[in-house]
Amino acid sequence: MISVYYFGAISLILVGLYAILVKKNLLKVLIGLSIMETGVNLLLISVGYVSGRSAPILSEGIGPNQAVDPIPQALVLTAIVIGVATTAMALSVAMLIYEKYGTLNIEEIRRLRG
Amino acid sequence: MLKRALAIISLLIIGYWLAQGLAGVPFGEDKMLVGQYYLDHVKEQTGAVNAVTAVVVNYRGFDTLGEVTVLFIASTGVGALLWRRKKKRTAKTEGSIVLTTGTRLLVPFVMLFGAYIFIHGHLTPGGGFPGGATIATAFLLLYLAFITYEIPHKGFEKTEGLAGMGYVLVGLIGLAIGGYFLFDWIWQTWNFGTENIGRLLSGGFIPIIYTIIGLKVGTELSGIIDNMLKEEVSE
Amino acid sequence: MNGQYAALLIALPLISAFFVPLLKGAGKNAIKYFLIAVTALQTGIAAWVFQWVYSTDQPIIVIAGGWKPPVGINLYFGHFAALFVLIVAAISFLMAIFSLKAIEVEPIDKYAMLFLLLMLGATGMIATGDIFNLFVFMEITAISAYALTAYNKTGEAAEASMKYIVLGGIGSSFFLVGIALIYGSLGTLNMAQIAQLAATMDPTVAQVGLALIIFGLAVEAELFPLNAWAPDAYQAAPHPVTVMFSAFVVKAGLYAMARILYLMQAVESWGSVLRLLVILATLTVIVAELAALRQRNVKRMIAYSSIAQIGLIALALALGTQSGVDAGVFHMINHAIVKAMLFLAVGYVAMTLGGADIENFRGLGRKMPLTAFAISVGAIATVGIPLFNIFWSKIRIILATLQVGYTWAAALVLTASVVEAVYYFRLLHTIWFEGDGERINENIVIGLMVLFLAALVVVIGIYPDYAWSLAQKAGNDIFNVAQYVKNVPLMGVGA
Amino acid sequence: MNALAAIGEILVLLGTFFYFLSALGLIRMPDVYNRMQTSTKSATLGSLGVLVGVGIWALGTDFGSIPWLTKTVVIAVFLLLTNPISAHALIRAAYKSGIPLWEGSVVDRYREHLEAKEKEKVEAPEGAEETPTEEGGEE
Amino acid sequence: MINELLIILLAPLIAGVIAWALDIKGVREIIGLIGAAIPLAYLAKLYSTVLNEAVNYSVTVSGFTLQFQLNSMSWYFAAVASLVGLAMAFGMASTSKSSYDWLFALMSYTGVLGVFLSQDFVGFFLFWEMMTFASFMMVVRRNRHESLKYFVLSVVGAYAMLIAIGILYAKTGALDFATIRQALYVDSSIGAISTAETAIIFGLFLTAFGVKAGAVPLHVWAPGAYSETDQSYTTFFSGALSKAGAYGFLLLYILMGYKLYAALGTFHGHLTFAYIMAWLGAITVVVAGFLAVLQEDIRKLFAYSSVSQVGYILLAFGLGTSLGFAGGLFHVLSHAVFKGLFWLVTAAIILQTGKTQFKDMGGLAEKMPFTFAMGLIAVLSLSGIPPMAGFASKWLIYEAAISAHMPLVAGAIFLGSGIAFAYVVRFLYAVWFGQRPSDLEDVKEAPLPLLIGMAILAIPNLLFGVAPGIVTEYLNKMLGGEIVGGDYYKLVTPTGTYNALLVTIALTIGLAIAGLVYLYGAKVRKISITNTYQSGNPVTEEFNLSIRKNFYRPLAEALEFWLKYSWDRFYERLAGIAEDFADSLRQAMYNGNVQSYSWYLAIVLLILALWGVL
Amino acid sequence: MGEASRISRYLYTVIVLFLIWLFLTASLDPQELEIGLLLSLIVGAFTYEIFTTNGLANLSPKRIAYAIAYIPYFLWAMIMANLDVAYRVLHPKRPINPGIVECKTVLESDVGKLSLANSITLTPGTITLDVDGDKYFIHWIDVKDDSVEGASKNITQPFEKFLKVIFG
Amino acid sequence: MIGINIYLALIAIATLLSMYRVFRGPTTVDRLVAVDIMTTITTGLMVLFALYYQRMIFLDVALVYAILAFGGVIAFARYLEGGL
Ligand code: NA
Ligand code: NA
Repeated sequence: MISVYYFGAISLILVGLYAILVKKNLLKVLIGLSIMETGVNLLLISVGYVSGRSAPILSEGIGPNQAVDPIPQALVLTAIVIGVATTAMALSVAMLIYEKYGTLNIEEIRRLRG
Repeated sequence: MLKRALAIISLLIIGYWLAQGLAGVPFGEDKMLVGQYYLDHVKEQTGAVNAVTAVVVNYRGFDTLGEVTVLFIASTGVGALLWRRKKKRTAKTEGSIVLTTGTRLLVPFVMLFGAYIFIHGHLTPGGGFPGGATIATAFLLLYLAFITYEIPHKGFEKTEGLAGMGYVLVGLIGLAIGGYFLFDWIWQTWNFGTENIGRLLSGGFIPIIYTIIGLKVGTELSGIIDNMLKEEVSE
Repeated sequence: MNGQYAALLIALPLISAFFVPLLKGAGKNAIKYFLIAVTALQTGIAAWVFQWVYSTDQPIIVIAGGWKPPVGINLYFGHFAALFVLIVAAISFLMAIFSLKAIEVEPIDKYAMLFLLLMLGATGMIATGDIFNLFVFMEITAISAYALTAYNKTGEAAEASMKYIVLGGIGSSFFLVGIALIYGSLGTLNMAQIAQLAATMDPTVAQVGLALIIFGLAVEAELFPLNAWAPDAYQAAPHPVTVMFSAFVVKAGLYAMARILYLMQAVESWGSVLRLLVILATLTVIVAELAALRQRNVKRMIAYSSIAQIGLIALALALGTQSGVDAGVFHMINHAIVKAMLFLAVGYVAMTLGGADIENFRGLGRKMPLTAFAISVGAIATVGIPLFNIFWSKIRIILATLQVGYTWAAALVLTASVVEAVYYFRLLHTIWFEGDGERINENIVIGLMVLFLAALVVVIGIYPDYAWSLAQKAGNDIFNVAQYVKNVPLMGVGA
Repeated sequence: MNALAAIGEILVLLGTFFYFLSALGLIRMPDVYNRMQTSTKSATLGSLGVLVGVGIWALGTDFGSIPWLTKTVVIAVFLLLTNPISAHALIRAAYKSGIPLWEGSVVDRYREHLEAKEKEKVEAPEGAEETPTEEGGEE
Repeated sequence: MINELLIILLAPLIAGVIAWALDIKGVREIIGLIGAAIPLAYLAKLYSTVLNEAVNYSVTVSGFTLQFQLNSMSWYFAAVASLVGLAMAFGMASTSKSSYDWLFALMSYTGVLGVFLSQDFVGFFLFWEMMTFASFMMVVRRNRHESLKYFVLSVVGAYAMLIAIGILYAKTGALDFATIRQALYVDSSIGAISTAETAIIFGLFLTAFGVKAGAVPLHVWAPGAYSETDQSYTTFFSGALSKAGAYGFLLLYILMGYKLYAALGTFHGHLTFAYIMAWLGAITVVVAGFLAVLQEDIRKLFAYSSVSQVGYILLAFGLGTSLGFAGGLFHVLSHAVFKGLFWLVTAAIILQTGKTQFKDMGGLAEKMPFTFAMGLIAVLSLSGIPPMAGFASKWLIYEAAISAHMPLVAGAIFLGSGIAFAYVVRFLYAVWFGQRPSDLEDVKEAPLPLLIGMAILAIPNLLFGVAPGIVTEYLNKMLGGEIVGGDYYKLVTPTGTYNALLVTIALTIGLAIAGLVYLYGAKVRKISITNTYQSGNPVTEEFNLSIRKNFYRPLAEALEFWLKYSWDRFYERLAGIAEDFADSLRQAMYNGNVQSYSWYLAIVLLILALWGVL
Repeated sequence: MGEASRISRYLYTVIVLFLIWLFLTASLDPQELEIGLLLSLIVGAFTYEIFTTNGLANLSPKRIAYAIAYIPYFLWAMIMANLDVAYRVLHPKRPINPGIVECKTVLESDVGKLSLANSITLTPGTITLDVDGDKYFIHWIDVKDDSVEGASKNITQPFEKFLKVIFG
Repeated sequence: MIGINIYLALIAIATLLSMYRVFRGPTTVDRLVAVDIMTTITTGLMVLFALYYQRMIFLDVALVYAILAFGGVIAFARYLEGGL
């Protein structure tokens, strides 16, 4: 049995990928990408979780053996920022595309091919 | 339809595969190796109470420098792509007095809170990125409420650059003083704040770096917002 | 200076990129010359590191923050990294000069920043000794590449960038899942320690993790069919950027793939991963060559050709033998030089004659003889004619492939190379024996650059020994994992 | 001590109940305007209950301290200020993006006001405000 | 001291580069000539040495040890090549005005020498590629279509060879001939390399060498390539470069003879692999011969003729007997000198008249007497008329075929000779005799360098024709046995004897009589250009046959059922299909839709998943 | 009402921010206080211009007293609002009679208008849809009187007596 | 922590109901309203978690979340009325 967190994370990844694979609207595809990233982040966090332990901030009576793994959390912070950056790039590219092509339908955005 | 069905089937198989892999990494078990080392040593080695922060800024400072860079790239990239010879905001409706006044009241608080977050990064969850994002939210609110509002671009761009340089410089000072790039000279060489663990003035260069990051992220995200909200106008 | 100063290779591009906003008022040219100065300095530092590593035969381990690995992140300037960081810097330097002429689209300051950060990203990817840090540098590379791809702000540029983003995004997400699996299983992110502990991993986790990481990197490394973004991006990106893509961005991805692959050789399913990669690499070569065959846009054609060569490198790296890796690294060096020259020359033609369509190349031999000469040298070298550098690496790759018993792969790859010969032949014929035209004054600086690269091609072709010895050392750096693990001063956490 | 905890817990219970109510309103009401009517208020009050409840409750525990209360109060005040602003912005967005009132609605003074304004601006058409269309919302 | 082999190898290339870089008229020709002469000079100097001990040179390049050796066999091939190379250089001094030509002609010269001298596969392949590339560059300048054909087939051949080399390397761990030979010899009794693998290696080498030698059906590049370049260069191209293919076949025997025998066994008492070679040769002789007959272009004719003649060499080697080797090796020499001579003559004709079609020529014997004389020698030698070198070698091959009990193959030789006669006769008449078209009245004799080049090749035709024993004696030493008996003038084989001196004397007397008849006999009758023959058909515009036009059209019609199947068209259709496939693939794969591309990623993930799950 | 002096506005902003800081940290650690004051001074310098027009005048005891008195009054109204909501949501027949009405306000300051709008939104059955000058357009879930005067009496006036004093 | 399960259940139901509205629509504003409610509820949930895990520091997270959510909702709302 896999944990509900893993399940949720994988589901998010798959939902995101599903959006990328079937949605025609570029923005929806990009949203799919973000959902996927979210799922991955959730997965990372879940991997570092230790049952019965608290956030790795060693105050309020939490000692080194009562905290969960700090590394995945640090990684996720980085991953989130990277995700934000990617999304920002993607959105501005989408704006550029809309300006030039007048559409966000990915089936019509294919001047480069072959 | 067929495509959707195929997608679902494929994704289910992929999902099953991932789950199978994850089954080997049981949820909730203590699998720490390096992580435990951090927990055991974080306080005396970095002066931070928040182990995540210590990991982010100290142990894995390289990642964070990269992370800062990534955001910088995004801001630069958005700026490059949406660059037009002349740009203006073209919003049609001004926010109502409710929104504008609410924004006036909220902005100082939000900014202060952003500063609170990055200055307390070594003690509480948070740090430069959420702090910066909070500060950027203040500017976002200004943009949303006032259709003529614009950030002071030149100042912001320079702040961005200076903050970035500041981070690298802090790292280079570490290289000069301690012999390693991104070496925490404040904590490890100067021993500044060693008696203060758990209080604000501790954590070595973490607050400095988080302040830098906070300013940088705040200005960057604001810049991105500015770029995205404006449109080209013909000269 | 002590070896820790190799960290400047990361610090310099960063601080310079951050400095550019302060330079904004100084004007376009100031920024371009600043770019040249920084890349020159970077080349100098890289040369120093290269000299250090190759003269002492010891890697430089940069320990960030003074935290010994695996507690901290280390950079590993071994023979491979020292060599390729130098290549990255040198090509960037040349492209900074090229940008002087090639980049007119505003905003130049942003271009300069992205340019520097692209260089930084590739440098970091090659140098890092930490698998998550690799992800970060990969994203630095990728995101600056997204931005640079769209830099020209045409519809095509935006389209290409969008494709790159979507595919790159999927790739990096799954790469991260792979990292999560490996971290979850081993509790460490340090590459050397991962190599040390790989054998203890749960086989299923190892298999899935390795497969996902390879999958993610294969998108950046342009393996078929994960490379569909590449031709578009190559075609649409500003010319100097295309050169950088082909010369080192993709190489960084390939290297990362090879590095992780060999680090994890203790993993049970390693052999099947290799086999899978051999298949993908072979397909990459075949499809790319076929796709290039009737290409009307020369830049795109060379992009496909570049992908095919990448496939060849990937094939070599996936053989799992020392000779394969050596040959692959050798081909990386050669391909970097040749493709830099080709894209540079083709870019220059496209700039001068208003496009990279094959029509513009008619009579090029008369119009721009120097550039035409460079393209010819590049084409001939790519095809693998003796006295040109690629001959040596190509033959090594084929021999290594056959040595392992992948006769079918070698045969298919060579069959595809016949196709390559055909389209390059057509290009050369178009350039030299078709059409007519007046002589155009060629830019002297660009001329010197292509001549320099052409000279390198021929020098290595005639005297390959030095380059080969470099490649061998660099290849050994990747292949000899035990040595790698020994070199990294692991402080013994957990292990 | 325990009295504080008890008061806090009751407040939390009330708060979560209002959360539930708020969401129920989201389901039950016929159109977006009426959904907002029910959900915004309940969610805000619910938050008030939960936040202040937690703050008071914490004071009644062994780990709790004054900062718990002050912080929760800051958050509560923040929500108290921002939630109605959000609601206002949303309902305005609903109206301006052309979502019609529920068919059972009895009066629309705002439309009259906008139309009057429109008439004033006939001589300066480029500054005209967008008028909502008669058609329903998107989808 | 610089090794002599290095000088032999690199002199042409360096001279070519210098000539190309200087590009001064006059200077480049002199440098080119010097560069072409140096190998011959050094080979001559080393002649006595190599029969006793081999001269070695080795160099490590890029981690590969390249070994070169001048032994009796490589000396022989190298000597033939450099003889032709020198003639080519003289010819080019007249016909070529371009430093480009000099560079690549001399580069291919180096390539050929390198192929012959290499004692390891890396060097062999390297020089093989260089030779191919340089010759390709000679063709591409003049004709895109033909050069492409040549190029593609060459690349196919080269890559086939590369794979074969690679397999050998994988199996034996070595790249040098000596080790490989030893390893394969040992393996012929162990059988670690399976029959299938051996057959694959053999097939790949056969393809590689077959392309270069122009064996049917890999010959399709040759007519075009030989025609579409500087004709002086074709001297070398056809005279020396094609021999690299023949050399390769010999190499096959040397390196893997035992292994091939052990793996593939015998067929009707012959070595199976040799049998294949022999038949390949025989078919080439006949098919290319027929095609040569049907050509209307002088260059095409000799191109097909070259292909046909190299077929003899293959055939001879395929006999698998030492007499066969001797005959084949002799034919290497004689074909080089007579076909080289032919091409120089052709070069002279084209240079002076600007014509290439038989229909535009005629009566040139008076205008270009020396060239005509040279052409006559070539004709005699090629059609195997004593006392020319061509006769000696063909006679040996014929004898070898008979004694090897391969009468069908011998029949092919016989048939081939008849065909050859048919086309050289046409050359003789259509070009030299008959009525001269009016625009050829001002034609002058070929320039001096070209004439020197012809002389260089004509002399060996006569010399080795009259004294074939010079060659056979060397060959005996080389092959290590008294294979062909006799003395300088007399060749003795188990089944026959040929006394060249006697024949020469008889022939001289006969010629003297004929000369007398010619001088004192009937007046020469001028043949009208309209003197056509109809083979029973009515004269029409289309059906208007003369020696200069469609002379062998009836033959073509007779062979029509066969001519409609053309390897050329077959390959072209294949290429067309491949290109169309490439197009469809490109359009389908890279269809521009990012969603499709995302699907590719998903599919790879799916494959990974299935591979992991199953 | 004219603008207060810059210094007054700045000081007012800093004071408010520092108070918030105290609430956020709830700590009397001098390190926190020092940094908090510093940050308040900095943030205040950047934001006082948009934050306030009245400056320190806002801190008059009368205003503060009214503000404090307003809190229970408003809370009570809000709780009533929610009971009303509960009734409507839970009632099976969903008893609603919605519409948009117009009200007029006597308030002049922006903050006052905001407070009124928010108060309206959070209390029974009403949401402020737009404010234009002194006109409030309000979505009312149970329209009892659709005239301007009637609506104002029902909706805005109950709050105005407090808000008029607090914000002017 | 007597009734923690009750609170969580109530919050869970509320979240699910809001989710329904997010997916169901029908208008974009409907979805957005539902999202707004969800963010408010989530803020409360975070505060509850802080109590549950006895970590005051989580309260800061809740406030950051509330601020970002507010910004996001306003941005969407303004977008929908054409105010960007
Ligand atoms: Na809210
Ligand atoms: Na209300």
